[in-house]
Amino acid sequence: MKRTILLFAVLFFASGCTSMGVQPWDRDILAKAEMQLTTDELEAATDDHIYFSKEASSGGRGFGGGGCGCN
Amino acid sequence: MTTLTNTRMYLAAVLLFVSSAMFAASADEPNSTLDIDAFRGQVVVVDFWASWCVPCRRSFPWLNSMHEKYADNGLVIIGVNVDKERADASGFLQEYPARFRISYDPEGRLAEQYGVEGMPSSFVIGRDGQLMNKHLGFKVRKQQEYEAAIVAALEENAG
Amino acid sequence: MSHKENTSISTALAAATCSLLGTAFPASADAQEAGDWDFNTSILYYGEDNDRVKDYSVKAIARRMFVDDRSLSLGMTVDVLTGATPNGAIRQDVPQTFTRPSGSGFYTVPAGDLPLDDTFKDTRVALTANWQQPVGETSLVNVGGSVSKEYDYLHLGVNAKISRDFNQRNTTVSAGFAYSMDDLDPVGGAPTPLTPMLDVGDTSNRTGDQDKDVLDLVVGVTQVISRNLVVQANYSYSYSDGYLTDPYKVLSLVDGITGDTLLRSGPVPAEGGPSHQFLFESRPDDRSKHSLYTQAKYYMDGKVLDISYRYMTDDWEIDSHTLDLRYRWPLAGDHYIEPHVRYYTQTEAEFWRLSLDDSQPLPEYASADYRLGDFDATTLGLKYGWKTRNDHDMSIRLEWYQQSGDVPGGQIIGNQAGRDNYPDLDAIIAQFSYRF
Amino acid sequence: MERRVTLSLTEDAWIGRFQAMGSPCEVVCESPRRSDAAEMCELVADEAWRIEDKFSRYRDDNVVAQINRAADVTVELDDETADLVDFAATLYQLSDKRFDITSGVLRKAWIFDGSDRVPSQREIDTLLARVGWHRVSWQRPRLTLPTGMEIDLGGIGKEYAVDKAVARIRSAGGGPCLINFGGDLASTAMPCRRRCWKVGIEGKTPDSAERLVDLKEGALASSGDERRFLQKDGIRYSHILDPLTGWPVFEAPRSVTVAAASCTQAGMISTLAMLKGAGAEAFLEAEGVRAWCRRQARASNINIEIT
Repeated sequence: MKRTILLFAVLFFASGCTSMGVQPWDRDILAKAEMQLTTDELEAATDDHIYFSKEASSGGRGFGGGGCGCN
Repeated sequence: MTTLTNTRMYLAAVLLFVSSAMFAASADEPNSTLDIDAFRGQVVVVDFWASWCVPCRRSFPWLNSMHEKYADNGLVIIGVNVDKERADASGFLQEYPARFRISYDPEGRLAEQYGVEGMPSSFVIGRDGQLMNKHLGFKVRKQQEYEAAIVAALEENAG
Repeated sequence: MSHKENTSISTALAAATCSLLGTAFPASADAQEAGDWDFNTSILYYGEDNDRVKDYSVKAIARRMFVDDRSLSLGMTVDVLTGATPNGAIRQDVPQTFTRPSGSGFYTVPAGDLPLDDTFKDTRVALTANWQQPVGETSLVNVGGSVSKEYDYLHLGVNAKISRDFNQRNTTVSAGFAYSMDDLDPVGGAPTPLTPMLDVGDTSNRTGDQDKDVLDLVVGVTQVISRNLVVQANYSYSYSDGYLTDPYKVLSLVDGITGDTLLRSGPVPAEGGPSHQFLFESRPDDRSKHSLYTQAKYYMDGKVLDISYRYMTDDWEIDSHTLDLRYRWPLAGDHYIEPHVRYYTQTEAEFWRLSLDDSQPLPEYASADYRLGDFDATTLGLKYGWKTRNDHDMSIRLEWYQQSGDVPGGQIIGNQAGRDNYPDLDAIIAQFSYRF
Repeated sequence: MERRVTLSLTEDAWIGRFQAMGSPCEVVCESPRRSDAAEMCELVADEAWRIEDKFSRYRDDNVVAQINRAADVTVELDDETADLVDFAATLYQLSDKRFDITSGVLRKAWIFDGSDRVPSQREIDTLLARVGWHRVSWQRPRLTLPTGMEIDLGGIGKEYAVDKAVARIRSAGGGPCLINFGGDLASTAMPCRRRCWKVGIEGKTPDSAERLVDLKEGALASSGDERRFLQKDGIRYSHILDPLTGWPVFEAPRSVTVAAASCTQAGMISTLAMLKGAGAEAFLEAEGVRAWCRRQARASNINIEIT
């Protein structure tokens, strides 16, 4: 069993998925509006408020990141 | 024993696949989309941009003004586009026209060669072909700083 | 030959050529996109069934970009809430009467009905402001404030967050806090916890207004996995301190054997008063919550899958799991459809009680509020979005939110067994939003 | 003439070659990917053949043939043809009536094969009766040609085709290319793998020497053709005919090459200069355009630097 796991690991890396992340010039998809972690601030705030007032848990989203990574 | 040979067989198959892919890609194409030596004796600003990069919209008018201001004393600006789809680049250029040169690097080979670390990235290459300055991103408030780097390169052993 | 008229030939020719080829030298647009406002506006209807809470809400966020990615966002929300909400008492086979929270009236609930307090009318106005500014090459700072006012509640809050990119912007680490100070001025004054609901006009168990403050600390990391996959994980700690009780919620005091709510002692006065014995709820005066939120967004040639999972636990012994799935499906011409499924489940607070057993000593804390109970909730929604002719975004969202809970076995006493004790909830959410 | 594009790779560019409008055409494409270069060359060839089919006077199934057949009958023109006719009408005014697309019939009297067969005045007068834009009724988009008259858009066609090809490449987001239709050429964008385009113009005749051009952006067009002339009693009759007299323009230069923002503009200025005959150089100088006039037989190797 261990051997097949090792095999998959090797295949996985051999297939070019070296380090996680992308090159700066490969961020075209990540820069798209619909790929932002919070696409619609207003809708997110609306949902957070509704569920906050109907359930005992709240929020959790909080931060941006990803995106076009340009500054 | 059989599982060991299986593994080796798998590995061989993978290596063959990976190497063949690389060979096919580069067989029939000139090496890169930009040839700095063609501009030896001139100062070249190589600016990597993409249609999805927001600060690039700010840098294009500035690059245009640099082209107008310094083209005559030997400045060449080349905007290297890294969009995967050519149509995205031309869409951007309709909205933000460039009066400087535009080259295309869809696979990011040139970007990798220059070691681009963020978008946009600008490299100032002196008349002798050596890298003299580079800046990451584009801040409007740093425009004088970027321009100073260009002027320095232009005046360097301008003779 | 070189008289004035000649030199105009090539200019006239240039003009004629342009009109023939339709090419004019592209004027360079000034790309400074700073200086204009973007608006995100929406109107929302939230409606629960059998005349429970209805919320009509107008929301708007205006954002102004400044040079070099600095931006100011101003938000405004107005909510008009009407309808009735369970007051915590259990159903009875006889009509029940309750004094209104203001202490200046009463309302009666028919036999067998879930007791609902229909004095629940409110208009809430909330304002937020947030300034975002890059710091150095790789960091971003957000500083914000919020204020919101209801007839019995004033909230003031500040928040700040810093996020920093690493490893060529593939990794973003963020940390932030939010601190809010809220003043509660319950109508009629906050009742002393676990004291009985008194007759109309009797305010002997009412105290002055209360306050509470909440501190939230959040740390998170966003990691780009590949060209079309980005994931995020946030840990947040929240500590609330002060008056956390709901001044309008009561519990029924029941007979230890029959489970029926005890009748009041003595006749009901002319001005009115409670028909049975109800005690105001009592919650601890602090609460610390931990939550872990993870989200992944995956792009498959045009379609976007958005999955998030949140686990929450607190020292009121409430554990909750939230799973949220959205699948955005682009259609022709910049239209898209986005189905949404959300599953939520939580365990009840350690001091949650269906009712209070008269034969047992009063617990230190007790609440029958369904929001602290043991329930599951599901949301099924569909959003349809499109672009208007002048490239603005519009969307309509319709969602159905449904809660169903159950009372822990041990708490059912006698006749309570036959009744539907947990106030289930069915609500519709309809939102139209316009971004320009 | 089989319509095919051949693509070949030099050390730093792809070059597509094909035949169109009676000239050898070439597209120098900087894009590194063969697929991109092939796509660009197909686009250019497609546009060149489209314009050739539509406006060539050698075909009997296109709009020009339809106009020339419709004696005294009004023809409604499509937008593109109407634009070209409008353009020709403007040039007719700008050139003091010397640029006239109805002057094609004079070809019937003048055959410039180097011989000394100069037509008689009587022959010319009968043809002149069928020449003159002022005889044509043109209210866009309706054109009415009196019987016996013909129009020929050949004078604009090739340069117009170059510009339309450049426009198609740009809208397809193509990279820097140099499009050269038999010496009329334009660059779609400044090159990035070389300082500027270095292109030899074969000139209008196979034996005229190569001319080296350094072009960064914009276009270049030439008119004039050393081989087509007549020689009688020591007088050289150039093939440029003055539609007002029916005779060749007196002392027209052998060729004029002009640089301008678009190929059409460059071509028309060079044609107007040719029509000025002896006054060609003065006209070009007054217009302040970059141009080269050549009057001697032997082509000198001029390095034309266009920034």
